Amino acid sequence: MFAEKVIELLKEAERNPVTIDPFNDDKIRQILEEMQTLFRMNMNDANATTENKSLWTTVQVRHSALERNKRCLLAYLYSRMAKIKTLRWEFGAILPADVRELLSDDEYEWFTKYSMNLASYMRSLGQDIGYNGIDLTENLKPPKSLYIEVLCMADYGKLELEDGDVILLKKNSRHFLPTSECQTLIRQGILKQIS
Amino acid sequence: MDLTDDNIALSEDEEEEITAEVVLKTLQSAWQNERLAPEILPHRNDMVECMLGQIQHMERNINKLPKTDLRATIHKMELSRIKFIICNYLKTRLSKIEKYCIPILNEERQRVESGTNFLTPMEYKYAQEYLLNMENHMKTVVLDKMPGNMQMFESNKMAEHPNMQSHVFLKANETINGVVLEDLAGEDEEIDLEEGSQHILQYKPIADLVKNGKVQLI
Amino acid sequence: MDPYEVEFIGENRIISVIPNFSYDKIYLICGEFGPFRAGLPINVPLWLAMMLKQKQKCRIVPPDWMELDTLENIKEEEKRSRFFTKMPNEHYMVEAKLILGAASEDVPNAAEIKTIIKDIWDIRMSKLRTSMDALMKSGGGYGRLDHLTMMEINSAKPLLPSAMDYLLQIQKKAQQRVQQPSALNTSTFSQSGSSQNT
Amino acid sequence: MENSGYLSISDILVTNEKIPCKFLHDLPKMGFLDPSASEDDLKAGTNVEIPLWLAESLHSRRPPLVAVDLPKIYKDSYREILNADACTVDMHKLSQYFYEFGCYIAKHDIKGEVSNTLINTFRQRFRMLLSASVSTDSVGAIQPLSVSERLQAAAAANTEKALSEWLQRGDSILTTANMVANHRKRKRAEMEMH
Repeated sequence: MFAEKVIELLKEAERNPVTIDPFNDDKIRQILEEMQTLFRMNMNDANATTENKSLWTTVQVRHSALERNKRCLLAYLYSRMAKIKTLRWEFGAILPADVRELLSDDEYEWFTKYSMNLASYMRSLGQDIGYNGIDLTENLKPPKSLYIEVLCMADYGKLELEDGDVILLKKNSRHFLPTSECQTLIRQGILKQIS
Repeated sequence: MDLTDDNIALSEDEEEEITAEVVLKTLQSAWQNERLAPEILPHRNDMVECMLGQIQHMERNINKLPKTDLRATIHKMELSRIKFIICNYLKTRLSKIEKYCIPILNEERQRVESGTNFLTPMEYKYAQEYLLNMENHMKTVVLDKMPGNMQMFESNKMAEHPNMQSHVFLKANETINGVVLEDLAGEDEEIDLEEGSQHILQYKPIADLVKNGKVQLI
Repeated sequence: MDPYEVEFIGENRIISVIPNFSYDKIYLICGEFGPFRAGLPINVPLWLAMMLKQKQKCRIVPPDWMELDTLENIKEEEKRSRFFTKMPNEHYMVEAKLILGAASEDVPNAAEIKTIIKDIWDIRMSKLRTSMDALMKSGGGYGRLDHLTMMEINSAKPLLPSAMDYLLQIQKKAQQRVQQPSALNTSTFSQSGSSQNT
Repeated sequence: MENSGYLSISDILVTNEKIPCKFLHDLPKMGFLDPSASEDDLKAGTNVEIPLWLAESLHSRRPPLVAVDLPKIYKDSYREILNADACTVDMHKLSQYFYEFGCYIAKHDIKGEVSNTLINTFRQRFRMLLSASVSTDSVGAIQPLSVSERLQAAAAANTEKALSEWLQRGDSILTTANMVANHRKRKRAEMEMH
């Protein structure tokens, strides 16, 4: 049957909606090859339609299969793009190595471009009135208190606060910090809020 | 001590001055509507910038107060509430712009010409760049490797449209008579929205009422 | 929306507190409040009241409606009526949760009040589910929901609107052919086993 | 179904469902579409189940290349069961994409009976979604749902969970981002396996 490989690819993408799987280079190549084969067969048969009219319908059927493969491949890429966007919002502009390697080189390039476009938009916010931009990846939840107690989950190193104080974030150390200054570290899993 | 600029002129040609309080209320309702409407709404950059100005002004003044001063903490808390609204509002818009970038850009081109643009210039630029990156990515990874007659990036097909017929909850800010609800059987129904009444109905017939502030999405 | 976002919106409501400090007026962006006089009640936004309470700078004055007799009446009325009755305010549950959570010592009979508000909430939530089912059965295209508070409406999302959207889509897509008897050659369709149902 | 756009994976999976068709013309070199046949060409008159996307495309040709039959779950006997009490039906067994697939099928059913069945079925089964949202225990007690029903019930259950957490708890705490947390979890699991 036509376009079956590409369905396996999509089912694979649907299985893990909250994580991203390695880019399936191999299968993409196979599907593109299937398309080339269908196309070649169509070229041959299209030339022969003068002798055999009913070949024309065969050509049309293959053409539908080509269209189907195209749609499926684009849907696969698109669903990954949505996940890669989430990576940008959640991990930030720099991806951890183990996450980075799940992306193909082209996808990483897309990630970088997406990230740059986003950064330049955010930098532009409020520029007319002297702001250096606004980071939209912060202030994600309605604020409840200005300071929160956090537990450090990893050896992070020094963190300089807005008021100039420098604190050392060591694994298992506890701190009482301004909410606005530790949201990103919490999102990235380096700090954990203690309720 | 008064930390606010009490009266703000929104734009120079506008005689009328409105208070920061009104700006905040307007922004809050714009945020709420943006969150709950399926389509992108006309931007309220005037309100955003005005609030950002207020925040900046206020932050400078807070810094003059002792750190532990109760008033400083109160002001900081209010500012972080407002920052939350602004960030969430702008972020909501960005995610709609990304999702519906093709139809938004198509419609926006016409709106820019008539000066009734929904996006800010920076949002417009963002959308164009976003679509361009998407197109290039799809071309590089698969389209260019397909047989010749399959290589087109067909933006008409790719376009995802907001569902204008999705159902929303609303409260009428004033009485509106004769809202027409489309019925599939062809028997359209007319209803009146009395001031303060609440309804769930299709977005499409009330889209304009959201934009002109006659109803609030809830 | 997240319940905390609805709470955030509800926190703009004005309530009364009795501060234990004195201060001049404070000029916030959302309005001016004060002057604060120790021992004298004053109106502030709920979020500010909560903040002052947390810092032990005030006592909360329970809203008028947060009182046993009033709530008993509301509860009885809610039970009796087929419709949703009007609540004391649009964010009664947010007020109740925040005030009773952080300042139960400021509210006489706090424990009983908590129970009765929860009862009212539960009655209304079960009524809401019944009305949602009725709405879908009766047509599922439009509904009027006066007196439901924002938190209650939020609890019907996304299920109710998405089910209504879904139903509309089925109607539109599935009835496409029915409405416009087709230009297509329908005779190519086998209608084997067509039913007696109409 | 809300998203049946070009790039929608769920619509692609729906249109991959098989539908019985009868070929009306000879199709040279397409014999492989019929797994029971061994010839190169597909003969007019062959009955075979093919994916919906292909059937739609063959049917839209002028003249149509296939005649489409209703899949049995949309025929009389099943419709009667559904119209009697849709809540007793196991959608998992019947069809994962009962409504979405049905919408495509119904387009071809001139009498509109499929369409009425879809609408009635969804209306009746809405109360199952309602009860599935209230408590997770009851999800097991009701008849299995279709994919889209399951998604709606899951979304409703999330709302319910967030609400009851809100009612019981004090302040909302800030947490690790979803994808970050899941990738960490996966990494841990992978490390344990090696």
